[in-house]
Amino acid sequence: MSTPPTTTDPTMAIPADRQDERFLADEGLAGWVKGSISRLRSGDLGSLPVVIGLILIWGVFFVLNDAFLSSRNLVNLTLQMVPTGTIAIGVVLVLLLGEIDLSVGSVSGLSGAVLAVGFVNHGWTSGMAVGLALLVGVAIGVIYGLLFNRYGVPSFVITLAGLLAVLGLQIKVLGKDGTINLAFTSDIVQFASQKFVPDAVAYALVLLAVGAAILAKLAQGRRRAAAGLSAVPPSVVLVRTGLLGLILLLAVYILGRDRGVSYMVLTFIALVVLTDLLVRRTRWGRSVMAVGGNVEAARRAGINVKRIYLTVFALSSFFAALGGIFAAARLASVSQSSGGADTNLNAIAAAVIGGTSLFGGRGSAYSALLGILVIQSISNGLGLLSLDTSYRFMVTGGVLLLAVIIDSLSRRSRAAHGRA
Amino acid sequence: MSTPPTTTDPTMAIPADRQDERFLADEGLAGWVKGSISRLRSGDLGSLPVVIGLILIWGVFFVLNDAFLSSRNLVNLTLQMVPTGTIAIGVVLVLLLGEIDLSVGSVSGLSGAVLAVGFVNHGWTSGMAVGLALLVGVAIGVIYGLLFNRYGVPSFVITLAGLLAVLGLQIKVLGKDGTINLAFTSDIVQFASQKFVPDAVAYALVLLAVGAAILAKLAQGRRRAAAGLSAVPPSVVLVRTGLLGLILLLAVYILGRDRGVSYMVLTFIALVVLTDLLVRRTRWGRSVMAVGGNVEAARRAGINVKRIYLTVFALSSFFAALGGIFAAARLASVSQSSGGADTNLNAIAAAVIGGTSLFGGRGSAYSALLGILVIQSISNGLGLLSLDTSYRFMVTGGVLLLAVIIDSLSRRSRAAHGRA
Amino acid sequence: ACGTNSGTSTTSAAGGASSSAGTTSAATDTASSGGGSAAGGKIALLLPESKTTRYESFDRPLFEAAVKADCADCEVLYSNADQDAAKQQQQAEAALTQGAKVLVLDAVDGKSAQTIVANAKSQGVKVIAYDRFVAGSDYYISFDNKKVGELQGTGLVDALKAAGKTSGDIVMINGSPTDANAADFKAGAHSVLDKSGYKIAAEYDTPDWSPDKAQAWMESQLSAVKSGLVGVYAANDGTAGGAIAALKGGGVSPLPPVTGQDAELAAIQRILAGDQALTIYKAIKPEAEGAAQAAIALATGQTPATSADKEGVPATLLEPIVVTKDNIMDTIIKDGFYKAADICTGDYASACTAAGIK
Amino acid sequence: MTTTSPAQPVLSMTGISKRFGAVQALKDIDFDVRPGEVVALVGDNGAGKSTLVKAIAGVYQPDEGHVTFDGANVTISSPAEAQRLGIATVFQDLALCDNLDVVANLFLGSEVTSTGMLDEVAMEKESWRLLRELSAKIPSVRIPIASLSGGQRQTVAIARSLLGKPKVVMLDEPTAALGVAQTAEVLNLVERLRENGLGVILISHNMSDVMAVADRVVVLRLGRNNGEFRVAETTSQEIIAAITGATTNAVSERAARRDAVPAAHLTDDQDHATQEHQ
Amino acid sequence: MTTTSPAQPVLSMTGISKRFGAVQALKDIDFDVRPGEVVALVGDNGAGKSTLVKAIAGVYQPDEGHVTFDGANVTISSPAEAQRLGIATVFQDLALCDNLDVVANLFLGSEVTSTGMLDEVAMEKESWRLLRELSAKIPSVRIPIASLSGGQRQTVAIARSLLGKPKVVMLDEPTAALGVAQTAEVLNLVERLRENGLGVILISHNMSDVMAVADRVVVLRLGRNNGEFRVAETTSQEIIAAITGATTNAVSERAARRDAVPAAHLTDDQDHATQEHQ
Ligand SMILES: Nc1ncnc2c1ncn2[C@@H]1O[C@H](COP(=O)(O)OP(=O)(O)OP(=O)(O)O)[C@@H](O)[C@H]1O
Ligand SMILES: Nc1ncnc2c1ncn2[C@@H]1O[C@H](COP(=O)(O)OP(=O)(O)OP(=O)(O)O)[C@@H](O)[C@H]1O
Ligand SMILES: [Mg+2]
Ligand SMILES: [Mg+2]
Repeated sequence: MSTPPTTTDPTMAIPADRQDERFLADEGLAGWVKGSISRLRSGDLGSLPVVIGLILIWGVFFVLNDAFLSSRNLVNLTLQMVPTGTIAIGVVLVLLLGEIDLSVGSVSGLSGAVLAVGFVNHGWTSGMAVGLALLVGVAIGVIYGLLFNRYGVPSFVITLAGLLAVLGLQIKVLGKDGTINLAFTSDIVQFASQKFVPDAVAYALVLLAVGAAILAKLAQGRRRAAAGLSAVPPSVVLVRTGLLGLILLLAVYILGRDRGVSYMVLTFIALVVLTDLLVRRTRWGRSVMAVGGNVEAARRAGINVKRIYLTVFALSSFFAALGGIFAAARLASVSQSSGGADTNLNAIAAAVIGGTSLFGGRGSAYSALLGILVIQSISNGLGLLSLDTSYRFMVTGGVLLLAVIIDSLSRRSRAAHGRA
Repeated sequence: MSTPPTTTDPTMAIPADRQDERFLADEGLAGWVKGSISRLRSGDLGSLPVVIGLILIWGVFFVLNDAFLSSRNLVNLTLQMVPTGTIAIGVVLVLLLGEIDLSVGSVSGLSGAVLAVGFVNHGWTSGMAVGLALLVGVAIGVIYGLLFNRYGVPSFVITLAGLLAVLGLQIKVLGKDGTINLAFTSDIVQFASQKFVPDAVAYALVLLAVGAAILAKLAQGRRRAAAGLSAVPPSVVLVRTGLLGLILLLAVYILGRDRGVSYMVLTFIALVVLTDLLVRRTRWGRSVMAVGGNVEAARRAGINVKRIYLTVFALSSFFAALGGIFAAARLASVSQSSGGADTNLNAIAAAVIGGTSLFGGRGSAYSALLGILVIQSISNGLGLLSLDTSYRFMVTGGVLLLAVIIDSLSRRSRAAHGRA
Repeated sequence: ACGTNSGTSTTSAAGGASSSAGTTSAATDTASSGGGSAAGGKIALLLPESKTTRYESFDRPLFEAAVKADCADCEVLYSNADQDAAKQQQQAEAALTQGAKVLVLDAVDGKSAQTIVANAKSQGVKVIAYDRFVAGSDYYISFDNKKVGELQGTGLVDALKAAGKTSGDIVMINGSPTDANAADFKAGAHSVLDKSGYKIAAEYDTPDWSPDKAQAWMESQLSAVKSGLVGVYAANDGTAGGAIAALKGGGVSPLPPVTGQDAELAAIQRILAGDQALTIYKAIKPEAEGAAQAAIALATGQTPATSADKEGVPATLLEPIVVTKDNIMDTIIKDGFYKAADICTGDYASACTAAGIK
Repeated sequence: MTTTSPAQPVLSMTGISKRFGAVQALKDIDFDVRPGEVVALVGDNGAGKSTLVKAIAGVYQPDEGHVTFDGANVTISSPAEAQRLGIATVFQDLALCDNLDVVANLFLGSEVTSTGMLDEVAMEKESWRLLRELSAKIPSVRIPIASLSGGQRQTVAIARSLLGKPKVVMLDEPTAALGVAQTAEVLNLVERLRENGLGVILISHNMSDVMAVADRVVVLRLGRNNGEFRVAETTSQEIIAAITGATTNAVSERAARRDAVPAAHLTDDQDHATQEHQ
Repeated sequence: MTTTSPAQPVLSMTGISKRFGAVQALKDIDFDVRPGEVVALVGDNGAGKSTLVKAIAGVYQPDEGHVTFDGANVTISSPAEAQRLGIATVFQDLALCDNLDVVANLFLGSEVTSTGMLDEVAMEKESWRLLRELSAKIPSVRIPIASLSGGQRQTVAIARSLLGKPKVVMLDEPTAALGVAQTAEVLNLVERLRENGLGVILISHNMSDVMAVADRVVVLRLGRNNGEFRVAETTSQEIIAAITGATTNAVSERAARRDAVPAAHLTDDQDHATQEHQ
């Protein structure tokens, strides 16, 4: 039957996705504003709540010590969040699959150790040393993937074993020296904390990105309209993306009053955006979401599930290794405690606080950015307050909880409105 | 319709659960042996694989250093596994719900601190100090439960915040002292490492337990037969439970050649058995499994899901607090680092290695026992080998993985046989 | 990971009395695992953690070599507790199971290690408190570590004076809040700095001695302490590294003096480069050799030589040394702790020449 | 069997609306059921039938509207609340715990205990009785629900509603996955429930089942009430027209087309098709 | 429309057995399907129909037996393998990803891309076309599958099988949750597939649907072959007897009982019931 058999054929002028009379859509700019307000009221806030939590945290710390919002401290904050934030990108990917990687801390430490030994002790070029460190990371991830696919051991256990084995390797690689300094003048260290994007370039980049986004969205809107589908009106696209652009410009301005945006920070943000595109806009990313949502359904859809697990574990370790390199470059030294302490916990917590589910299939690369911003803001803000350790721990716990409760409250009301 | 409507009514002599011709059951003792062998071959091994992994580990360590299987070392092993093992019981409960508790380590530390401050600094009786420490634990769990039920924040985040806040509390409670020693002569310390069950009593306990188990199973068999259901033949009951009894007697004999079974170890084993009964044989336990398997189905079945979450979080913190008390008693001191290091990771790992799923609804209290046995055997065995730290970490990781691969391999083949 | 496990000693002796209270139920031990049929027998070396290089790079090999040299049939059992007191207890139990005659114990927590001592004594095994004091032990060898914090404080004040700063803000980066020993360094440093005339503007207990945490905190101080930062007390070389990275990253120039401890290779290099003012050097070789000799003596029923007494325990106390650019040659290199070639790699070669190190 | 019951409604709902995000699933629904009455709730896919059932069962809270039960105004805030009132529900998505076995699922929330412990023997015995009553073909009640076939799972879900003493039973497409024999048993069951004076709400896409057991048919269309029929006074065609919103539709077209293709063997099943899918 | 195709079987299985733990789900099953033929696979709940389908689709590996596809011996080791061979399947449990939206589920594993990126516009457009073809009533294709009704989900699963160019299509109870209009469309679809020369395997408990579209009926009972009928030469009664294993059963009893209770309105639906559930 080639003709649609429904007898109640709706007017053809209405886009295909707006024909169902139960679907209540708001049209145009006014409609978008109205819709946004009604969504806000009913609690469908997207990632706004984490942002509100963040703004609250910032406000409180600013009141307690106005140095918190100084340009200088904000630049520090951007630098501080990069290493663990980078690791968290990989964790997000693993969590999207519904798996976990407990060894990201150790892998970052090992990668730092390989970098330092190669670069300092063996005198390799920074490119070679970084390359090998990343390769080691990827190799570890591949081993995890193979073990997982071959034996079906829970990733919790594989990566727990990995955590220990890799820690052993790290100690072995560092050998007698223990701590290895990277010279402050080396390009690796310079990249991490000394090289900043010139203000003009930063502004240009923001304008370029915003312009490209607007053009892409308008083009997509035209394609949708041509395909007989509803499209976001150009006015809404302009206002929404424009608003985002303004915020970014403001950020560049504030950071620019101190040192500005570091190349490492720019790299981190680029990685987040890239990973987000990879996850949302490619077949591979779609497969990752499918496997995380329902691995059996994905398998039955003909997806090569093993390949997905393998690539994601490899990527997770890759990001962990890259995070380790950033950490080493920032600290200008690598030691046996690199990647230890709470690197693991912070990276996983960042992903979860940013809104990625531990159960797979729900989340986005941006949660790495948002989550690490929350965590580092708390830690940075408390650092300004000279609290007793006991209070510092308690306040950290409390603020963390508060930030997430704000987020969950809105999720809750979203669920009650059936939009979970 | 009160008469069964099936026209092909099978002979009434066949028990109700054996009437389907597709159900291939083996009858009698010979049938049980045959069935066991065929199950073994097809890979349906229950918890046997972990046990095999354990035996392998023991064998290898014995070959490397024969002190490993000396009675003295085995008695040490039983004592070493109790504190974290106790914590792991609580972790199993939380995992059965599909949730997690990251703060068990901190809670155990805080409970130890409360105990020490109360008992040593304030001169309370041991009963009062233990009671208050446990109460603090339960209170923390109740707070988690309330937050979870009220705000729906992921338990990962709640307990992460808890981890930090409780650690702060622990440092605060210990105050300037940092480390507090418990007197060796105090009943708390005596209980943990100096008081052992007299051999005769231990043998009697085993015989009593085995006898009771056999009687209970025979009685159940009679009830089943009376209800028109198939029953395990008495011969099989006798052989199976008898075998278990023999193993226990052997264990008591071997331990008895050194100091024997400590009261603390006995308490731990009793707690595992009790928790297992609670989970498998009570309405509460059934509800826990249901919530872990499908919380929405449980809610629709009229189960008070919030009550279940609350009680489980409370119990988890209770066991953590109890584990902290055992740890304090065994070490005869409490410090700011009590409950730190890898207490958390080990407790969660024990539950997972023992076979409890991180995704809820699958597992048993015995996995706490089995898992901690694996972990402590590795740690204890490596302790005898004078390895360099780097190798020690690597070997630990490797052996852990191996133990779990053996387990997973059998699960795999079980899944391939459709028994996952 | 602290490099600061340099014996803390001032723990109260309150628990000491109870150390003899270990019951004798363990005396019925029938463990067959042959304890000391040879003249020497087994000596257990129990070290506290693995995140600092000194233990496996120096203490263990030096100790083993010294034992081998003096007692050919002695066997050294080694274990490392990863900074976990319970694990150390377990390792001590393993050592006793294997029939060790002497435990050389570098305690994770000197106070809670009294359990280990009591357990050993109940089986007639001697305990040497190595590097960290444990009440009730049979012998104690360590540096006079009461002074470490003081030396750090004094060193910092001297460096400030040398730079012509007579007043201003100091920040303190202490060790781990959950490490019982860190508190002692902190106290020692305070005893000097509090009355030095400089203002302690802020102070931070670094979780896990983590260099990155020290770096992040130092960075925030650069925003908070807007002016007048003249010096940084860092409890060990790891945290010092973090602080220096923060100062350099924040564009502070010239760097204020920063202290340290442990004489890590990386710290020596920083001192040469002028980034770090000083570190505390504890000559491990005499300490390890002294412990080895005492252990052999105790294992064979002799009395080890002593030069001091600490709370009733016969002791040998060694002196920690402040290392600055000026005395690297006379201390570290002279002792063979590092070779000049180890230190003077790549970027540091010129600094070495300038400091006269070869 | 289909005599109308003049009694007061045991359950009655007025003006029920429910919105999910941008989708208005229910709008101004009126609905009631009397004791001893079988009400069929029919409608196209996505018409809102299951949403209405879930609102009654306490799974969703309606955005607007009033509910009275046994003459009293009530708010059904949770499934437990609905069960306390005496409402038993077989959900379309079954809502079983995959990790538990058949017995555990059957008795979930109303386990039989003796001296505090679960009485597994009594429960297993009763399980076999219930399942036999529904002609279930389940080889073992001690395997996890996950390993049952679709129809077996559905039978278990239906058997659950036989426990307890409800006043209203709601069955959301209970026979969708059932075999012919099991379907017949469920229809028998519905009739027995009516005879015992319970109110029964039956959702089904199968017109012949509906016509066979229902007293009254309520039609939903795109989330709104779209007609109500007494079975005694209507035909399948009329109801289907109300469901699809038109008298000519895919069903009638198909029937017409098939009528136009005479084939030898069709004499037997052609009238099934027409009767069934009109 | 129901002319028999004399061609070689496109898929043929002999001696297939599958055991799950203590349950023998399939025993010595022989089964084949020819191009341009609709084979109905019927049987009681738990007879093993879905297990057989999953064995063909590569979800399970049979313990014993041989499979030939297009004349060649094959081992179907994974669903991807089955798809490569040209076997498309609509599973009874649907196997959709709840977290993904309708478009993503429809195109899962065969996404449309342009320059490496997903072409969402093309996919969304095609989705609406496919869904309209099946008379689906889905308000938005950009909401997660989890929020669709049972019938809407099933329609999405069926629409999936319209993508690609399979040689054999297996539909496991495809109309169980569908409304009357959607069911008619699916039956139309089956006929179109046959006309295009595909082999179709249709599982259904609805005898009138089976009689309407199938050429041949294969009956399973308790995991074994229990008869095979050409639709042109048999009746519903005969098939139901093979399914239940007896000529008198719940269905015929119910029919008989209802015949004995004359009620005014029954004249219209009584013969539905008898015809349908015999
Ligand atoms: N949780 C939810 N979130 C969003 N939309 C929902 C949700 N539940 C239902 N809907 C929407 O509400 C509408 C009605 O769904 P409902 O399940 O009530 O249909 P139904 O009449 O039971 O259909 P079927 O016959 O297919 O079972 C559908 O369009 C569905 O997409
Ligand atoms: N994974 C599994 N593990 C154990 N038993 C299984 C599994 N899958 C199916 N079975 C058993 O195999 C038998 C056949 O199941 P199957 O799903 O093939 O039935 P079916 O004919 O499709 O029934 P229905 O009409 O209810 O869908 C059932 O008794 C079922 O319990
Ligand atoms: Mg429905
Ligand atoms: Mg089926």
